Amino acid sequence: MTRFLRRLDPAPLLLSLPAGLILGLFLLLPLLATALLSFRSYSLYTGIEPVLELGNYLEIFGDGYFLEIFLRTARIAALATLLTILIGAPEAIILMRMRAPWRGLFLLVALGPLLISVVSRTLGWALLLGSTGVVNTALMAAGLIAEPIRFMYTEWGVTVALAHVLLPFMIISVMTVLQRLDPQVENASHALGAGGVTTFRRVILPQLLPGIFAGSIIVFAMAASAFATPQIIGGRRLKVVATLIYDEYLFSLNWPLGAALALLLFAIVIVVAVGFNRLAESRFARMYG
Amino acid sequence: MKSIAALMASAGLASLSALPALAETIYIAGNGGSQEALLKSEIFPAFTEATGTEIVYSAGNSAAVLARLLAQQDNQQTDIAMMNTGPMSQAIELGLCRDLDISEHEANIHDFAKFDSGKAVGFGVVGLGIAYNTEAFEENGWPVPTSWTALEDDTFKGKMVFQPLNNTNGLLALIKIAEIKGGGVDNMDPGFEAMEASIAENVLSFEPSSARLAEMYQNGEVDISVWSSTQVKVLAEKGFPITLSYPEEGAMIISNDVCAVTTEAMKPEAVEFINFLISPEIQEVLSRNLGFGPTNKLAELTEAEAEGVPYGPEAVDKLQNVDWDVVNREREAWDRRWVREIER
Amino acid sequence: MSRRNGPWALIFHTLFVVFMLAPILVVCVIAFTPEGYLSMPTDGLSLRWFRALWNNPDFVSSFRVSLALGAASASAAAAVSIPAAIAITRCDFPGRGAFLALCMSPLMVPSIVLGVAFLRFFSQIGLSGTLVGLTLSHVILIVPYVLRTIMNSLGSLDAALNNASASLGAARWHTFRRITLPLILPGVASGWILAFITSFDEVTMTIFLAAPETTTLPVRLMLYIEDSIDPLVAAVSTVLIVMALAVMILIDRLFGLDRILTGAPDRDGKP
Amino acid sequence: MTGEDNAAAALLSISGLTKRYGSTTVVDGLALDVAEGEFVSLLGPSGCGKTTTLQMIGGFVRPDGGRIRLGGRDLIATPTSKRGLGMVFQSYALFPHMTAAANVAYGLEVRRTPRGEIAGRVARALDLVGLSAYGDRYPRRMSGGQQQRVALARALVIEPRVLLLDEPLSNLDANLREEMQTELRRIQHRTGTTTVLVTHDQSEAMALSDRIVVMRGGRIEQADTPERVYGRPGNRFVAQFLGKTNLFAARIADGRVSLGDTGWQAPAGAPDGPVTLAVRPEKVRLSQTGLPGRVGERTFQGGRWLVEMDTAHGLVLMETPNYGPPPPREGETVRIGWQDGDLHLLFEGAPA
Repeated sequence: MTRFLRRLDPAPLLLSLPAGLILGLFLLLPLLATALLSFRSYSLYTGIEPVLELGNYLEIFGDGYFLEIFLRTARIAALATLLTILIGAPEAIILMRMRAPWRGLFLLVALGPLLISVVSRTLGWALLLGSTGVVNTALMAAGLIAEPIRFMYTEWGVTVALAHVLLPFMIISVMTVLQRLDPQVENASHALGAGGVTTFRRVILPQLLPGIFAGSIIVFAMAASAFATPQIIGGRRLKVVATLIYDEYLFSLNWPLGAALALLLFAIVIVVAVGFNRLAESRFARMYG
Repeated sequence: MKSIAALMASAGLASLSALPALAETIYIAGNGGSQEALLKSEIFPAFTEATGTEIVYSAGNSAAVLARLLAQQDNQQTDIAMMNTGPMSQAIELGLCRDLDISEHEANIHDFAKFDSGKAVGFGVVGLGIAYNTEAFEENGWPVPTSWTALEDDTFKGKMVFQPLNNTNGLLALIKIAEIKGGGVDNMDPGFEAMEASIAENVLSFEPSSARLAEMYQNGEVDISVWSSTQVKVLAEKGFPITLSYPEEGAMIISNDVCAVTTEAMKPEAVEFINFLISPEIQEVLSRNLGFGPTNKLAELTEAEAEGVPYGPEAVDKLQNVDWDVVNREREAWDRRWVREIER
Repeated sequence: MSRRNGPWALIFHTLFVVFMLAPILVVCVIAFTPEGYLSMPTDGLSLRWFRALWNNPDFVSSFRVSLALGAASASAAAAVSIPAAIAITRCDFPGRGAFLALCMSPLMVPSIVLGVAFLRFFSQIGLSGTLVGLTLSHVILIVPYVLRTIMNSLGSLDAALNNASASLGAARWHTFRRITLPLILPGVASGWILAFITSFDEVTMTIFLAAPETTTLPVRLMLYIEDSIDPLVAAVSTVLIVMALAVMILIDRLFGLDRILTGAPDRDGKP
Repeated sequence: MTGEDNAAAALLSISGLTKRYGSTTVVDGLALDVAEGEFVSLLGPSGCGKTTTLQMIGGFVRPDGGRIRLGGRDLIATPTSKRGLGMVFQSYALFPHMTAAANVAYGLEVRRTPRGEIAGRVARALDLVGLSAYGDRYPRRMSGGQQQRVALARALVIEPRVLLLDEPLSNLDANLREEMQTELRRIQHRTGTTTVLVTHDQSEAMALSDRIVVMRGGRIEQADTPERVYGRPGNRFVAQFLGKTNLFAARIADGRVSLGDTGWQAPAGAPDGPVTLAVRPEKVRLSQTGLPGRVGERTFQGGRWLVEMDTAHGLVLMETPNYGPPPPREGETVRIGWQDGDLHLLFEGAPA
């Protein structure tokens, strides 16, 4: 025993202690407490009762209301992910093909918004696309539309704003892969007789897939749990899981139900991320093993 | 601001300002928007100048205020809560408010502003009806909404806001609709049915924030909503073509109430502030700026100022009240039903 | 990619730039409206909303809270992450993988889940609404970012440097102070900045935790927007955007923005 | 316009080829004809324009002037994908997401070769480079040499009219490189594919090529068979770039070249003035009557010795096979000489 202890280097233990303590105490403990809370019951006049039951989960699964919100959240997240792929992947390629100083400049345009508060960026969309926003006013002034296009409080509105907010992550993810690519590979394809379209489809795209996959996992997870953007654009008319949790916690005060919703959201995000990851690994492992 | 300080001095509040300045801070939770703006720009500075007490205000609608009080119950950080009667009676029932000494003004306070428990007091009443954009109605040749049933008219599809059930405006309107359809607080089914069948279809957004609703009017996103006299007055005074129709089936009354919150260290300054708030002078300030019907009999308004304001017991009596005990008992169930069936 | 962008690519790129910038620019333009409501300034620009902002004690104090919170949590996160990063990259100890997973796990937990978890936890241990509680929650949120940047810069250090220092007779602490720390300092600095920005902009978790006096700027803005969207929020956002731009330029000068954001190990993209 | 006739005979004909980047001219009016089946190397230091030339032939860089013709067809107007050239890249540029066989098959698939035919041709191509057993391997799991072979098979399977090799062996270690040189030569002989190789490695160029084109500053310095380029370098640059060489500053006067007290008959028509004499180290021999020199550093290189000698005309390098008696020791004074035929005259100023 003493020999074992003598052989055990205390340094790593001491070095990892501060971070370990903080994360253990202030991350794991609150999450465990939240898990416990989700099995409590609640009513306005009795408050949170110290029982352990599945009531909240039964309520969530048994109620079409919650199901609809979960489905809507998934739909919005999936569409936002698709949008970021359709916009982000080509743009990443275009950025990589640029020369100095344009590349640096437009990299700033593409990635810089990450440093700007989500609230500000979403506010921009509200100002731009509200029914008296810049776009609607311009379109109506031009006589192209008679009625303002509905954007606020719609799924499309939330989806587009989310895609805008999360695009940088997709671009980063695809660019990271692009940076590792051998530029000659594209030339090789041309030299072998393939045109631009074939080269893109058969050579560039397959190599980008791991980046697109990784980006999709990040974007989907963040879109599914996004709060600020759906709250501002969707309002109360278009609830997603995150805004529902917010309402349960801060308006209805049903913390146990809110906790159950939060844990379900967490679980879904994890399952989708891990599932996607597995899929990606099995698909790309041979290539990069 | 100066004038209020002068008024206070003359209103016998000199005794307050004579107290040793403790530079205590009190925390108030109440509605945002125009009420918050007025409190912060005029009333708080006057009180601070007079007493040395600093005030921190956090805004939220009544439901949010109640939620915050409950959430912080073990470690209460709010000294004063301002809410509508519904949430206020809930707060009292939940023991969130402590006994309130308003003996200074008690004799002059209208009965409708007093609580049986004596734990809260009204500081302004407003009427609830149907607000509409007069210009838009004229342009489109829409009929003036004289009945609550106008909300069911699909002419207004996508042009209407109905405030959600955790907002007193929405709650009272739903009760009224249930009543018209043959129900009432004891039978809300007709109300929910009408809501689901026709009204919800017309609704652009269940917007709880009245400030946000005011903007939606200004943006032209919305032309009709259930709204209160004070909110309409604030917007109309900005020159916006809006008016409030009191439907023929009767308009509803909403009372803005205030209570001193049960805290570990009960600050006397909290009670002082509440008394300050219901003093005639401040009551007049509230009426002039927000269109609150004064709850202090000594508050005097000119005829022009009283325009659209429920001023005096006669005007208030015309407005219909609800049995808050019943409402509060049922409210949780209604809320559930609301979010599931209507606001989804 | 040696090929050039064709005309279609440039059209796509132009649309992309418009898409990315339009919402940001519209905020900045509307902030200068002389009107009392949201409108594009048509006759002249006005600073009235910036004056209103400057005179708004709530936003000003929230700005201070955000600055203090960002600096405190970024520094604390760096303080715990440096030793942790050294332990992970330089030592082989049982549970190393699990420890790394623990440190990175906040990335996996949605902010809203963290928010509700801390809300109850802090109210139970009496930290609710306090700056200490907020700082703790932000440290947890940003540790992964700081740890990753520091680990990257430790990873690019030649491990032989340590051995060289030891062979010259330096104790571990001395080696750390004279060799390792100076060399990873740029990494620590960039991690700190990234953490500060993340903390400064955090809204989803903080909205559950902030008390009136500890309301951060984004939370204040969010709550304000819930109530009303007027030129004042555009002015606040404009200030935030300009600050972000300044930080961006600073980072770009110091480290290269793409390097910080994409985690690319070198400016010219060589791995 | 005399080149026009030659171009007709050549398979690949380049004339006046020019490429500028900003104010730098990278390739400057280059003219070169490559005959069918010929193996030509472009050799030169980095920055000499050899890679740019190859990239212009391949279609990855657009020339600013000149023409490139393949069998009489204008290549510059033809997009890369229609040029029908095979190219092996310095980095191999294998498609990482495809197996070796799929990489080789790619060019055939793009050409819409019938499926049944593809399999056979891929198998033959892999067999040609000795990788029959590796068809289903992904590039990441192959060694550098194997990747190199896949790249070669991929370029050859489309039966290109010209094969372009861009420093194909530079990423391989020394042993493997020699092995691959032999292999490349063997394959080229077997397929008879016209080949243009770019390299900065003189021994590689000499080992592989039918003809070496030495380039500098975007221009051709000399183009000839390896033996002649090495044995009769046209100028000092070529002499020094290909292998080691001894240079002496001499003079021509009255039809005689003189270096110290020694003299030779100058070639007919040689102008009077300074001239550089060049002699390869392996042509330098110990002699009874030659130039006296003091032995300096001796370096043993296994198969041969390199001996430095200090003489009246500067440092002279002698290379002698490791055969027979060892070379003189350091500090000894000896005499060295060479046959007159091994001495070359380079007419361009004094040696540096």
